[in-house]
Amino acid sequence: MNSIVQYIQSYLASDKTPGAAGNMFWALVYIMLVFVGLSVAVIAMNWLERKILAHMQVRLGPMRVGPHGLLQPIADAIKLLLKEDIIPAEADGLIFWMAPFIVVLAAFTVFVVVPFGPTHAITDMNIGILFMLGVSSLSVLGIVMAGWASNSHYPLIGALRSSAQMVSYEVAMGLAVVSAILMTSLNATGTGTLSMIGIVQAQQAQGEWFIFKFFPLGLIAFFIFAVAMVAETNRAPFDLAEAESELTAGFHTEYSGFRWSLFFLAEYSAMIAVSSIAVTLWLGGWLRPFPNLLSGGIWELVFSFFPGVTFLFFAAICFYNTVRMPKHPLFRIQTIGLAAFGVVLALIGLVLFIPAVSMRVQDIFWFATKVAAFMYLYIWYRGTFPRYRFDQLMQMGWKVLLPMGLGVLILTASVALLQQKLWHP
Amino acid sequence: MLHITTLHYLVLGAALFLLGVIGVLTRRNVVIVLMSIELILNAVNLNLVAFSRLWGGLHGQIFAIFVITDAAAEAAVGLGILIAFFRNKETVNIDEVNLLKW
Amino acid sequence: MAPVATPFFFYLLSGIMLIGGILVITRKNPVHSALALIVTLLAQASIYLMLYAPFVAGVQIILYAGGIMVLFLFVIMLVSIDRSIKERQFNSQWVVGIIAATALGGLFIAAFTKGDKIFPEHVLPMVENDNTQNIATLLYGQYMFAFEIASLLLLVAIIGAVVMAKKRI
Amino acid sequence: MTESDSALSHLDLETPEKPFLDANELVINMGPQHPATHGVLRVILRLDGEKVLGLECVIGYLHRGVEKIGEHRTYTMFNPYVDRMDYVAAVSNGLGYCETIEKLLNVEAPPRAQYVRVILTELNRIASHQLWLGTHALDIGAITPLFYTFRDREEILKIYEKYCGARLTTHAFRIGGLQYETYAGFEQDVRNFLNFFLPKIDEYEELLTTNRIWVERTRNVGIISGKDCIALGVTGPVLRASGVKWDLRKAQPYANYKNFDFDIPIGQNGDTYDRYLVRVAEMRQSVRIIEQAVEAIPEGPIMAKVPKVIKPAVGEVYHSIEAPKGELGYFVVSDGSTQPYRVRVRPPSFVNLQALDKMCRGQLVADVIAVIGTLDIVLGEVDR
Amino acid sequence: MFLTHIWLIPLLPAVGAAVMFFFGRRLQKATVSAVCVGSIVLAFILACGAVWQYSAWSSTSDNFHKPYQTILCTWLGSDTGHLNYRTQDGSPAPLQADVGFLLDPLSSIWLLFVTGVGMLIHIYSTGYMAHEGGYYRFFGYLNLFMFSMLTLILANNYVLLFVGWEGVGLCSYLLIGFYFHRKSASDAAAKAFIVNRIGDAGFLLGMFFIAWYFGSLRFIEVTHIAHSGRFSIGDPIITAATLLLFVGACGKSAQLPLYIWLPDAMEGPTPVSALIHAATMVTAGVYMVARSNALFVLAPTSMKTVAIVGALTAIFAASIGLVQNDIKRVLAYSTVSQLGYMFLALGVGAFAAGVFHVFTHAFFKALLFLGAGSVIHSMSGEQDMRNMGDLGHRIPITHRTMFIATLAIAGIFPFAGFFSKDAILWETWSREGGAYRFLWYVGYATALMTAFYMFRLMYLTFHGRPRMSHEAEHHIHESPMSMTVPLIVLALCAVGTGWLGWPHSLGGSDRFTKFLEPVFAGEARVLQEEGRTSQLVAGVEEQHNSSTEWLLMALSLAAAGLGWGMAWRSYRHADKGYTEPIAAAVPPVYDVLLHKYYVDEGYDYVFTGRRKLGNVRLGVLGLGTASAWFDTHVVDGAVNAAGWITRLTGTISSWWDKWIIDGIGVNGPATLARILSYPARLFEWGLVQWYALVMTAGLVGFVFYYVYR
Amino acid sequence: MIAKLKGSYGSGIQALTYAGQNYILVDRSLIPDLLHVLRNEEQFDYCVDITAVHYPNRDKPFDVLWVLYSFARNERIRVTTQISDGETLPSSVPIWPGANWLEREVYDMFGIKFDGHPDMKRILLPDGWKGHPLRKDYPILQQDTEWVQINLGIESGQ
Repeated sequence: MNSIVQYIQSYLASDKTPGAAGNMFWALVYIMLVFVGLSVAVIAMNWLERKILAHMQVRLGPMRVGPHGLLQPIADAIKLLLKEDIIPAEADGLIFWMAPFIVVLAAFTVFVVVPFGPTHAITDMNIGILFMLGVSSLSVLGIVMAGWASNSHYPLIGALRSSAQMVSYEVAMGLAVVSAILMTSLNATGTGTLSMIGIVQAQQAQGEWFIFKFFPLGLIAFFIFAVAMVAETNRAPFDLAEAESELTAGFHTEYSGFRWSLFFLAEYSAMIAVSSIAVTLWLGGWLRPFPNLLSGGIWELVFSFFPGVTFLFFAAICFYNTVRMPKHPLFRIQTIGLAAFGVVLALIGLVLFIPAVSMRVQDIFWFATKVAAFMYLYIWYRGTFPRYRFDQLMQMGWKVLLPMGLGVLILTASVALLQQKLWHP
Repeated sequence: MLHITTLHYLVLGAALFLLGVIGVLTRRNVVIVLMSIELILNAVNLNLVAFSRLWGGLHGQIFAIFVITDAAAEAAVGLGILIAFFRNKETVNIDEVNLLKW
Repeated sequence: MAPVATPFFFYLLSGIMLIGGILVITRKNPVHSALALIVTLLAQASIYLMLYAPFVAGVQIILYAGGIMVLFLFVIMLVSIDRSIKERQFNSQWVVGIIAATALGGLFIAAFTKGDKIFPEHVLPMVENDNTQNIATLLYGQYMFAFEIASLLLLVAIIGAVVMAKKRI
Repeated sequence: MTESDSALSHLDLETPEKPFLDANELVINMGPQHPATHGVLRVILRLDGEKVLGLECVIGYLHRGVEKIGEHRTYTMFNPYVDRMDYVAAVSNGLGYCETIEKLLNVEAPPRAQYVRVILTELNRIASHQLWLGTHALDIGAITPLFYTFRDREEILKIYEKYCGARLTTHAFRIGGLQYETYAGFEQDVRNFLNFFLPKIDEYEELLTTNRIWVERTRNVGIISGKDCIALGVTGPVLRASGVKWDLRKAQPYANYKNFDFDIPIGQNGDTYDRYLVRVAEMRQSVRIIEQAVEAIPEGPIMAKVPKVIKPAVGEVYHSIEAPKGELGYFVVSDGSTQPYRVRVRPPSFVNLQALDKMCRGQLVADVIAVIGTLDIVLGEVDR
Repeated sequence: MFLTHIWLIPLLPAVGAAVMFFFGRRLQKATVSAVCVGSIVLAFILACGAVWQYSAWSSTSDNFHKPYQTILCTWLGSDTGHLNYRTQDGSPAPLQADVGFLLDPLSSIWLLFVTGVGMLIHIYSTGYMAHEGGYYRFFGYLNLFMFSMLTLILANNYVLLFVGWEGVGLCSYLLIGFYFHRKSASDAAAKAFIVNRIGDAGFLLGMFFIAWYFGSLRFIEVTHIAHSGRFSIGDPIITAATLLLFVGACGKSAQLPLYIWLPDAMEGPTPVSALIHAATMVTAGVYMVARSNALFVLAPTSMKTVAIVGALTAIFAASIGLVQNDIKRVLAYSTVSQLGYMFLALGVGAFAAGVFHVFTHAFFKALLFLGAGSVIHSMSGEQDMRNMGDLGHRIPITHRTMFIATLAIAGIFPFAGFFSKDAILWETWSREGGAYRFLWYVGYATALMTAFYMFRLMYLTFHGRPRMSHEAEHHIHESPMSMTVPLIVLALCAVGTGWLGWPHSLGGSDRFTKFLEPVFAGEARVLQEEGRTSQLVAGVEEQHNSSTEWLLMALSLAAAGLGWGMAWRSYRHADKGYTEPIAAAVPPVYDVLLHKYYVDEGYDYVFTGRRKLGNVRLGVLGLGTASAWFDTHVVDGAVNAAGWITRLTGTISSWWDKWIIDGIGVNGPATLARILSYPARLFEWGLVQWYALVMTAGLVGFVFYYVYR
Repeated sequence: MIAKLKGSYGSGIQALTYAGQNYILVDRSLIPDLLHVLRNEEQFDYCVDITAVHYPNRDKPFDVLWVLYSFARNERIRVTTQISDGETLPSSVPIWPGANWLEREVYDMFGIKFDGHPDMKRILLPDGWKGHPLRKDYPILQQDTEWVQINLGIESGQ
C-alpha cells in the first residue's frame, strides 16, 4: 500500500512529464484529464461558435435551452446519441463503422505530446512534432474510408476533395514547421530539437517567440502555417469539401447520429490540435507574455492573478445577464441557472487565486488562452469569407504557400547560417 | 518470458517477407500485388533497423529511410501505370498485363 | 522513454503484423487489404520505437501510413473494383507460388538455425535522444550523395507518375 | 445574310475537344431541387471532369399559365396576378401592367400618383437587389451578407405593409393611379429608411467588394460581352455590366423618370464581379431617385378619370419598363370587351436565362452556381 | 569596412535581380528603376570604397603589393575531403572551390569600370527602355548580369570564375533574346550560347589540367606555384592548359574563329550591346588570360598563338567593318577588332598595355554604342546608315559625344585611344627585340582601317544629305536627359582616362602600368630570363628608345589622319544612292567584305550542315543524314536480310512439316513439338507473376547455395 | 424608313399606328427578307419579343409579331404577319440568337413551327403534352389528363 502511494507521489517530486518519468498512474490520470478537457472544450466551442457567429450576423443564436442557450450543446449531444444510427444498405459496413473512430483516434492521439506546461503533458517525445504531423495526417485515412464506404457520389467526391486538400496543404505546413524547428538550433551547441517541450524551451532560452524571430521570416512561416491549418481542418473558407453548394455535406453526408457526432468531435479537436501546434511553435506555448522582459517577483505575482481574474470576469458577465433576465415566471429557472453558473465560475476564479493552485495552473491558462484566440479566428473566418473554388484552393496551396514555404525555409536557413558564420564566426 | 534478441526480429521479418512473396506470386489484383511489394520492402526495413540496433550504428536506419523513399517512388509510378492501364483495359487484373505497349 | 515489457509488446505487435499481413494477401476487397496493411505498418512503426529508432518510426507513419497508403486508397477508389471483386482472386499458378514461398521459408529457417551463433550476445546500448540529430548528420554528411540521388529519384517518379496518370498532357 | 453571319460567328461555340481515349464526358443534373438554383430550375450539365462543356436549362416546373388566365379575367381583375410573376419585385410588375393599360385607355395617372409610384418602384428595386445580393453571396459561401440584406430589406417591407397592408405581393397600383392615399408620415418613413440604408450599402461593400476571395470567385467568371448580350436579348444589370449604357428609364422614359437626375452605372468586363458592382451602384442610384421624389412629391388627386368598367377600344399596345431584372414588357390586345383578348408578358428573367449556356461554357461547376446567382432569375417569372 | 565586406558588391545586384524576378511584375516602373539602378549605384560606391581601402591596405609594409583575399565558405568539396582526386604527382588533393573574393590591382581596374560603366548604362536604360514591354525583366537580367560579372572578376579561384563566366553567358543569352518574339533575336541568342559553349568546353578542360597539375584552383596558390620555378618554360602540360584556356577566352571575347556570335548579338537592346557586348563581358577573356599571366609566360607557344590570333582578328574584323551599313554592326566589328588588339598586347607579353586598352576601350566603346542607341532612338528604330544623314545639328549632344568617342577610337592625340593603342603598337614593335615586329604591320593597318570606318560612320550618320523618309525626319528628336547625361559623362571619360597612362616618352609617368606592376611582376621576371636564354638583346623596353617611339606615334597619327581624310572625301556629301569607294574600286573585294568573308555560310556548310555542299550535308546535320542513311541501308538491310532468312526457313520448315512430319507420324509429332517447346515458353509466358516466381526460385537457389555450401 | 421599305417591297407592307406606337403589317412572303433588312440595314439589333395572337374566325388565324428595338436609333417597331394554321415561318435564330426560346414558346403555346430552328421543342410544358394552351379553342380548365396519369400517377392535376 505504502509503495503504491510512494509510486503515485514519486512523480510529483520529479520535474518531468509523466511519460518521461515512466509513471503509469499519472500518465493515465493525465490522459483522462486531457480527454475530458478536450470534450468539454469541444462542447464549449460548439456553443461559442453558434453564439459568436449569430452575433456577427445580427441574430441571437440558441436562446431556449438553458440560459442563453448554454445547455444547447448538451441537448444536441443527447439528441445525436439517441438518434438512429443508419448504415446505408449498399455501404461497406465494417469500414463505414470504423471510419469515424479512426478520425477521432487520430485527432485525440495528437494530444499525447501537446505541452500544456513544462510538466503538463502526457509525455514528451524527442520526435514530438513529427509524431503530431504524422498522426494528424492519419485522419485523411478515416475521411477517405468514410467517403468510400458510403457508396454514394457526393461523399466520394467530398472525400477525394478533402483528402487531396489535406495532403496538399500538409506539404506547405511541413515546410513552415521545419523553418520553425530550424530556429530552435540557434544556440551554443547548434543542435535543435523536435520535442514539443524543447521547442517552447528554446523560445524561452532565446528570449523571443519564434513568430518574431528573424522578422518577418518567423511571421511569414507562421502565416503559412495558419493558412494551411485552416485548410487542413476543412474549415471556412476552405470548407468546400463539406459545404460546397453542390456537395451537400461532403464525406459525412450519409452519416447520422452518434457516428456523425464523432466526425464533429474530430473536426473540432483537430482544430484545437493544429492550433496547439501553432501556439507551441510560434507563440511560445505555455509561456506567459513577456517572461523575459517583465520578470521578477512583482510581475510573477501580477501575472499569476490573470487566470482568476479572467474567471471572475466571466462570472461578472453571468451576473450582469442574470440581472437583465426578464422578470417573468417562465424565466425563473433560467435566471437561477445562469446565476448558478456564474457562482461556479466565480468559485473557480477564487480557487485560482490560491498561490499554490495558480502557480501550477498558470501555464495551462496561457496555453488555453492562446488556443482560444485561434478558435475565435476560426469562427471569424467562417463569418467573413466566401468559399474558395477548388482549383483556386489548389492553386493557393501549390503555387503560393509551397513556394513561400520553400523561400522562407531557405531564407531562414541562410540567415541562421550567416548569423553564425559572419557575425559570430 | 524470453529475452527478445535480434533473431526474433529477423524471424518476424522473414515471415513478413514470405507473406509478401506469396501475395506477389498468387494474387491477380494489381493493387494487392503492389501492396504485397510494400510488405516485402517493410520486411527488409525491419531487418535493417534490427541490425542497426545490433551493431549500434545508424547506417541501417538510414538505409531504411532510403528504402521508404524508394517505396514512395515505386508506389507513385506503379499506381500511375495502374491508372493508365485501367483506363485502357477497364480492369486491374494482372493477367491482362501482357502487352509491352498500348 | 525506455521500452517497457519488451517481450509482451514484441509478441503483441508481431502478432498484429502477421495477422495484418495475412489479411493483406487474402482479402477480396482491396480496400480491406489496404486497411490491413495500414495496421501492419503502424504496428511496425511501434516495433521501430522498441528498436530505438524513433525517427524511422515517425517517417514510417508520415510517409507510409499517411502518404503512400492514402495514395493507394485514392487509386483504389479511382479504378472501379466491383468487377475484380467478383472474379477469381488467385491466379492459375498459385499452388506453385505457395510451394516456392514455402521452400524459401524453409531455407530461411535453415539459414537462421545455422547462423544463429554469428550474432553477438549483447547488443550495444543506444542513446535515443540524439537519434534524429545523428541521422541528420549522417544523411547530410556521409550519405549526401545518396540523399541527392534519392531526391532525384523522387523527382523522376513524380514526373513519371504525372505523365502516366494524366489524361492529356 | 453574310453580315448577319459575321455578327453571330462569335456565338458559334467551338465544338468541345474530343476526350482522349476514354469518353468520360459526364452528364449530371443540377436541380430541379438543389440549394443553389433559386427555385425549380433544372440544369443538365455536360462536363469534362469539372469543366463545363455545355448545358441545357429545363424550365416550366412553375408554369401557371398566367397569360391564359389573363384572357379570362377583366383588366382590373388581372392586376393582382402580375404580382405573382416576379414575386420579389411585385411593385415593378404592377407598374408595367398599369401603365400598359393606361396607354391602351389613353389616360395618364396624375402627378402625385406618378411620384408615389416612382418611390415605391425604386424601393422595390432596392429590395430585389438586396435579396439577390444575399442569396448570391450565400451561394458563393459568404453566409453573413444574407442576414444583413434581409435585415435591411425588412425596413422596405415595413413601408409596404404600412402603405397597402401586404409585404410581398402588394398590388399597390391601380389602372389610372393609386387606390390608397399615402398614410401620414409616409415621406418621413421613406426618408428615415434612406438615412438608415445608405451606410448599410457601404457595409455590404465592405464585406465583399475588396474581399480577395469574393473577387477571385467572381472576377472573370461568366464573362459575356455587350455584343453577345444584345444578340441574346439580355437586358438589365447584366447588359449594363457588359458595358452597354442602356436603361429604359433614360432611353424611353416612362412614368415621370425624366424629372429625376440619376446615372446609369455600367461595368467593363461583363463578368460576375462587374454585375455585382453594377447592382450595388444601382441601389445607390435608386436612393438618389427616391430622395428627389420624396422632396418633390406634389399634392393632388391620386386617380385619373377612369371609367368604372374598363373597356378599351380595339387595338394593341406594347409597353415596357425597366424592372430590376431587365426589360419587362407587356403586349396587350384589346377586342373592345372588358377582358383583354391577349396578354403577353415579356419577362426579363426568361430571356436572360438563355445566356446561361454562353456564360458557363469552359468554366467550372462551382462557377455555374455563381453565374446562376449573378443572372438574378426568379423562376416564377421564367415559367409564369 | 569596405574591404572586409567586399561580398556585398556582387550581392547587391543579385538582390536587385531577385526582387525583379519575384516581384517585378507587380512593381511600378519607377520602383524597378529605383531598385535596380540604386543597387548598382550602391555597388559602385562600395567598389570605389573597396579599391580605395585596398590601395591603402596594400601599401602598408605588412601587405605590400599583396592581393587581398577573403573566403566566405567552401561550396564544392569540403574540408573533410569527400571529393578527393589525385594530382599529377600522385598526392591526393581535395577539390575545393570557395566562395572567396580576391582584390588586387587587376581586379580593381575591372571592378571600377564594370560598376562605373554599368551604372551609367543602367541610368541610360531607364530612358531607352522607358516605353518597352518587359521593363522589369530587362532590369532583372541586367542586374543578374552585373552580379555574374562581379562574381567573375572578384572570384579567387577558377571555379567561381567559371560560375561567373557561365552566368554572364546566360545573361548575354537572355538579353540578346530579349525581343524573343523576333525570330532573328532568338536565333542570335541561341547562336551566342552555342558558340560560347564551344569555348567553355576548352576552358573547363584547361581548368581540369590546372587542377591536376597544380593541385589547386586558387589564383594565389596557382600563381605562387608557377612562380616557384618548379616548371620549365615551355612545359607541355602548361602549354596545353593555357591553349585550352585561350580557347575559352576566344569564345567569350569573340576571337577568330569563334567571333561569329558577336555581330549577331546586336539583336539585343542597345544598352545591352553597350554593356555586355562592348564594355564588360567580352573583356572577360582578356581578364582571364591576364589573370593567368603566370601560366602564360611559362608557355611561349601559347603566347605566340594569342598574339597571332589577336592580330588576325583585329585586321579581319576591321576589314569587314569597312563596308557594313548597319550602325550597330559596324560597332560590333569594331569591338571584335579592338578585342583583337587587346589579345595582341597580351600575346606579346605587354599585359599592362592590353589591360590599359580594355580600360579605355570600355569607356569610348560604351559611349559609341550608347550614342548609336540614341541615334536609333531618335530615328524611331532605324539602324541602317544608308537611311540617315545630316543628323548632326538635330541631335547635337549625341553628335558631339560620339565625335569625341570616334576621335578616341581612331587614336587621335590626346584622346584615350591614342595612348592605349600606341602602347600596344609600341610594345609589339619593341618586345623581345622585335620578334613580333611583323604583327606591328598588321596592327598598323588595322589602325588605318579603324579610323576610316569610324569616320565613315560619323559622316554617314551626322553629315551629308538627309536620306531618311519624311515622316521619320519629322520625328527626329534629342533623347531625354537620362540618356544624354551618361553620354556626357562617358565622353569626359573617353577624353580623360587615357591620361592615366601618359607614356614616359612624352614626359608622363605611366601610372597605370605602375599600378598593375604587382600583378605582372613575376611575368616580367620570367620574360627577362627567357630573353637571356634565347640570346636576344635583353631590356630593349628598358631603354625606351624615345625617338623610335615618337616616330611610331607620328606614323599612327598619320594613319588615323589618313583614314579620316579618306572618309571625309568619300562620304562628306553622301546623298541617296551614294557609292562606296571600295565597291567602286574593287567590286569583288567589296562583295566579299559585305558578306563577311562568307564565314557564316562556311560554318553552315561545314559545321552545322544547314546548307548542303552540292548534294552532301556536312556538320552536325550531315552526321544525322549519314546515320539515317546508315540506318536505312545498313541496319534495315540487315534486318530485312534476317527477315528474308526467317521467311526462307519458314518456307523450308513448312515444307518439312507438310511433307516429312505429317507424312511420317500422325499424332506423335504434335505432342513432341509441344513438349519440346515448353522450356522456351517458360520464359515468355506473358503472366507477370510467372517472372516473379522464377525470381523467387532463383532466390531459393541462392539461399540454398549459401546455407548448404 | 417605312417609305423606303415600301419603296422596295411595294404593297406587301402596311404602316399603322395605334396609341402612338408604330407597327407594320407585312405579307408572309416578305418576312424572311424583311427581318434581315431590319437587322442589317436598319440596325434593329435587339429582338425584344416574339409572340402570336390567335383569331380563330379569321381566314389566316394567327398573327405572329416581332417586337424589335434599335439601340442606335432608340426606336421600337413591331412587325406583324398573318399566317394560316399549319403554315411555318422562317426561324429568326440566325438573325437574333435570343429568339431561340421565344420561338420555342410560341411553338409551345400556339403550335406555330419555325423552320431552321436549332431545337424546336416545347419549353414550358412537358415534352409529351398534347395541345397548345394559348389557342382560343383550348379551354382554360382543359389539361392533358392522359399525360398527368402516365407521368405523375395521379388522376388529375386540378
